[in-house]
Amino acid sequence: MAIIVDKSTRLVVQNLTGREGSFHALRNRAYGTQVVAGAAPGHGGEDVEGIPVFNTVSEAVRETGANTAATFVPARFAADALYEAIDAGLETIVCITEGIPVHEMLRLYQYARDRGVTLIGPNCPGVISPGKANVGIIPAEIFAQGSVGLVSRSGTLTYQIGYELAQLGLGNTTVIGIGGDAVVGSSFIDILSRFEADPETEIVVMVGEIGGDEEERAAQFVAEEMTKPVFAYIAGFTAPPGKTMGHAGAIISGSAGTAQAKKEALEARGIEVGTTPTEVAQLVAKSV
Amino acid sequence: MAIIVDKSTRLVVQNLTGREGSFHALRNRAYGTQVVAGAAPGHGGEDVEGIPVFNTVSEAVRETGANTAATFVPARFAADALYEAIDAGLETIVCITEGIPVHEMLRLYQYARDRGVTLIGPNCPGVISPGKANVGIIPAEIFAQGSVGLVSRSGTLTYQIGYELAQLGLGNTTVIGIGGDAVVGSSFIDILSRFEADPETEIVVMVGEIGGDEEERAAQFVAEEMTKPVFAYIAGFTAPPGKTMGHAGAIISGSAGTAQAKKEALEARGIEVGTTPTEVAQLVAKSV
Amino acid sequence: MVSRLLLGMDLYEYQGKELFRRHGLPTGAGKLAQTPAEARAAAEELGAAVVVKAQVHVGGRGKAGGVKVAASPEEAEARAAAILGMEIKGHVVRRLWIESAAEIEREYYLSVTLDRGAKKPLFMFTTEGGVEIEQVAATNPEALVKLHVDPLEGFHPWHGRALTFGAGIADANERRQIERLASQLYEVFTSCDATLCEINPLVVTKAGELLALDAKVTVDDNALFRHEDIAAMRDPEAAPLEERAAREKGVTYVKLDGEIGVLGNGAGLVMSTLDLVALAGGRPANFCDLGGGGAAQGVVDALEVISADPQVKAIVFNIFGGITRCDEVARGILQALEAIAIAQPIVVRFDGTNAEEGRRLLSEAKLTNVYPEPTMLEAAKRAVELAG
Amino acid sequence: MVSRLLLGMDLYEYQGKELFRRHGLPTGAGKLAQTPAEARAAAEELGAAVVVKAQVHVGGRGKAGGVKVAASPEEAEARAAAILGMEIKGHVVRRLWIESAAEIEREYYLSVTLDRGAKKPLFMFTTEGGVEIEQVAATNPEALVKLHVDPLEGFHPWHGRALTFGAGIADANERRQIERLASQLYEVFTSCDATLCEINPLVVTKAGELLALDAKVTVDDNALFRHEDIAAMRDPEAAPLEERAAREKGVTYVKLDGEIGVLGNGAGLVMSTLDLVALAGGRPANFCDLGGGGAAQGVVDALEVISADPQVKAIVFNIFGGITRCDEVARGILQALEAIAIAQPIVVRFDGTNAEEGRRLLSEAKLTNVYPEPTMLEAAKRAVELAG
Repeated sequence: MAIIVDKSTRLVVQNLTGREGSFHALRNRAYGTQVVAGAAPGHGGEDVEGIPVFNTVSEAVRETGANTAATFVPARFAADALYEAIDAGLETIVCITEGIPVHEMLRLYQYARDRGVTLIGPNCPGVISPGKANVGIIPAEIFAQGSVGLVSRSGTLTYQIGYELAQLGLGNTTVIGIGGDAVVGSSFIDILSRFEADPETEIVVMVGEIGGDEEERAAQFVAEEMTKPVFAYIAGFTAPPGKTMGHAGAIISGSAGTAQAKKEALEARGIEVGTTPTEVAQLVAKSV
Repeated sequence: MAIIVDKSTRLVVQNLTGREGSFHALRNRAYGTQVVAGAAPGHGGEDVEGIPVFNTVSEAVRETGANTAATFVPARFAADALYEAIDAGLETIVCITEGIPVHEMLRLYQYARDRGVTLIGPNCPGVISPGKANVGIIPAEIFAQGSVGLVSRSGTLTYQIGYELAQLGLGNTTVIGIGGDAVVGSSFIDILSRFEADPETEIVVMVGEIGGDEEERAAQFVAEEMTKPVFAYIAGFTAPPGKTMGHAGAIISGSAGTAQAKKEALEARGIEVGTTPTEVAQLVAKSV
Repeated sequence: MVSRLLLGMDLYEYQGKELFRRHGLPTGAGKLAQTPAEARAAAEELGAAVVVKAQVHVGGRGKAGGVKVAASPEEAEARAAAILGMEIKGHVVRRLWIESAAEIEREYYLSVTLDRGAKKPLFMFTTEGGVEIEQVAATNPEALVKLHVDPLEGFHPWHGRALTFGAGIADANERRQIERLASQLYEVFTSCDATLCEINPLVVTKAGELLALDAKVTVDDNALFRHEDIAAMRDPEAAPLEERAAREKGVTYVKLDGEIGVLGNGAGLVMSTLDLVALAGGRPANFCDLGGGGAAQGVVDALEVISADPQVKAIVFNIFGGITRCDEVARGILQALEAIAIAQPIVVRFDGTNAEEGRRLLSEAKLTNVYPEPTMLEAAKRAVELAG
Repeated sequence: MVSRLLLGMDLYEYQGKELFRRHGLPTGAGKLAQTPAEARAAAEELGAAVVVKAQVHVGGRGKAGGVKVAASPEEAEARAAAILGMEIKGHVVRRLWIESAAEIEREYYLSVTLDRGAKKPLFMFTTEGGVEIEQVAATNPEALVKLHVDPLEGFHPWHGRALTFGAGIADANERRQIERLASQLYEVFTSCDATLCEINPLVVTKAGELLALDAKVTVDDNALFRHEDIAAMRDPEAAPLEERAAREKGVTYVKLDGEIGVLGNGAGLVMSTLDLVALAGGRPANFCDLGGGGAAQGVVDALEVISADPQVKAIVFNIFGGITRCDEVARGILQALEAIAIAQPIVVRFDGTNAEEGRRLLSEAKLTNVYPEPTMLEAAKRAVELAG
């Protein structure tokens, strides 16, 4: 058993008949994930290399006992697909799609929360529990099985850090890309609390970046609620301030949203922050 | 301690400065209810016989620690007042207002549920826990303290049955008018489960009427989940079928919604149904 | 508390279709006619064959002969003459909808209504149209797609797909039309504060176009304040004469078919009183709720309506005073007896707020046709006796 | 993943006001001018005194001299001549908004924005207008009313009251205006997919009328597909030249002020690469994310943009192959080197999918200015060295 996805995951892939959907569904299946169904309106009755396709998610759930969705639906249709997945009664939805309007996500976030559905993403690489299941587009070969939980707002940076850990002989319980958008279904805190409760996870690495105040909130959560050691890496110290949300942004979050502010918030709560991806992996290795 | 309202109730009356609001707020206070505040936009700073009035419910909560609202706001402004009360963080809202559009109630029902707020009504007489608190328009003098829980979709019929019980020397833990509208905040089942958990309630009387299938659902709940004896009265055996909701209505509920169908559903689950208000009181008296 | 008995305002087919059209739903071209001549003119204007359809607030008009095809304006006029004035389940036909005849390939059923149990809007859709929907539900439930919509989040494209795929619609073009139509129907449902929007049959024409061939819309009375246009659609002549008189006076009154007039305060108590009248062997003549206020004038108005019913042989008042004060009701009775000649005996049961004072007022007035009784059951029995 | 850095499309004041007006918000009469002559004509048409306002996507234009009152058309022309071409925080003024001058009694602040932490729209309102809102938040937080709106249920009248009563607005007429205005602002916010709608100052005129004197609106880039009208408001000239070139080629590129060109796949990895360049003592010249696909043509386009920057002395590729295949990136580099003359040395770090194959392709091409490195830190160091 691992968090979010594991051997009990029964996956339905939304837009399985699309190029991305079929490519990754087959990779996920090849890894050992139980990919039980696809959903694609108008493609019911077809199959993708033996994976049956249904017109609706509900039908896929009814016919195959799917409990988790991976969403590869194009941005302008993705919100609808997510509502469909939530209403179909899935426990977990991993949304890979990039470019969903943030107002759609505001409503979806609330809608999924109110129904107790775990939504990961959107604009995320997915979730892998090495040796158990891989849902999404994460290249599985990078990650080994182990006791380090890894949660990140970034895709390739997650791979980089997983790779650095592997170089040092460290594996992962679960690796979760929560997505880089302003509003995502699961925050650092949501995932950290799952790792805290997961008996197999001994250490957690969180990978943050500029923008928002999720890292600052997570720092407080770690200090107050977690017993397991947490290490962090933050990207974007030299990123341009770029366009932030006017004056209002900083007042809301009470944080400048800069990498420096996040680093300071984490360190003030006793969380070690690596300067480079390599360094954070070394910190973890040292603490084992 | 009693259910819904008791000595710990701190009441804010919405539209306290209105005729109905002030009349009943003062009666509720005279009964011993802690009426700590009123809310009425534009009347902040006033008081009604010593009860301070605030412009917003939030302010009333902040300043007086109110945890329960009684809503006497006219129908076309009532939905807004209920959202305000929910968002102000109250635990319990008793809505007396009659005539709120049912589509407003559909949304409010969901909204209150999602936030764990107990909404009683609308179009209800209120809630009284004799000897502890009275919130709403129930004439308190009818009811004595005792061990019978009473829940009803009707106002005056509740008084009638409470009166019959009192004639036989029986009092009540709490009397709840859940309201007669098609969509109300709390159903029979919600209240029955509270009574089941309430150590002071020994017997429950439910008073139903034609329309919907709440009584049928309650019958199943009583049979499957309750240990305490429940007696029922149903009004409307000779009521005209009137305008029901077309053909669609009966199919949805799987019930004709008639008094006869409800009586049969209750009796099939072993719940005794009195033929008259007097008879149901006698059934209770006999079982004590 | 009128809402418990009168769950909404029914619209005629042509009114429902007017709302449908405003939200883009496809309906046939048609015209309203109230005379055979108007029917002829309508048929001329529409051209080709038309259907002459009785406008009534009940189902089953087709079987009753209220819907007829007419191949020519002359035939339309003749059909209209035959249908106007016809009585269908107690409703007299006074309006006709003259509609261009559609070439029907298949008949479906689509509705969205209020599911009281789930507290959510509920869609129902089946390709087994043209029959009674209850029958589909009973004999072939898997052919009936039922789908709830979350009232906060509203209708999404996937709801449409759940309906069409759920019902096994194979043709993609047909699916698209139905999905759009369901979305528009939901818009009618929410934006018009409807409690029912039903299309039976929803037809597929030979050309493959979807068409709402009928429209059954019920609108929440409580929401009419924000829909002046819909409120104006009410046909005052559709209600029985007594109910119209009562409505004008603001009294909640439903005519029944018995001889005991019933008045009380609160819908539940009045319903219970009707039941007790029946238990005592009588038949209630009406449902009449004085409501929470119960001011004297309301009592006078209600008594005027009830006593005018020639079937009524006795009247029973059942008042459990709360907000309603019994003395105020007593004053209303006295005022009514002064103002109008009431032939029927009046049985009065008072309890609760100011019951003593109410009883005293009545007894001091020394009226010969007013009978106090101590309980509601005894009052019902006495009324039945007096009516006997 | 552009959304992480570019949180939306900023509108000019006059564009924001156009959206405001469509939703009924009160704004002053005004006209756009791009030359002094147009400013004069606008002032003539508007009559009386006007304000000449620089249209730029940054705050503080008033202090910078970008907002001036003009009592006459002649003065408006002169003011316009002075302001056009002015540089405000790096933004050159090329548009002016000529607006009738308002008689200001009081200045308030009202905004609705996206609270990322709470995942809800957030209103902020204060009567302490005319100053920087951060200052109010810092020095007088109780004067700042903050209020969340549930995104599913939307704006209700009580939200308006919470704002006005919360801020202590005493005048009932003023309260009503602000409450309506807040409701309309929320409509703009949701219906235009805005992430920020700010009115600073919101003024009360001497006549007691509320007026949005400024408008700052940012719209979610991801939602522009459903707002053609707003997408058309984008001013291509507002972005630096290189970014415009990159945008035309579909490359996510942000110009910075250093000498090391950076390319990578994934926003997080690129940001991390920038940080490593800085740690190695260099300064990044840009942020450039090849995205998830990383097809050869994208690499060519990006290299074209980056190598054209005269500040760039060396370029570093940091690719962690996943969906992106390193061999494909290598092919892009080879194509680019064939097609365009690239003077700068290119340091390449490949890991992940097909990294071996990518490295092999590059080494077989025997290029003199391509330098493979095994880790991202070493790649960053090497690029800084080569730029030195």
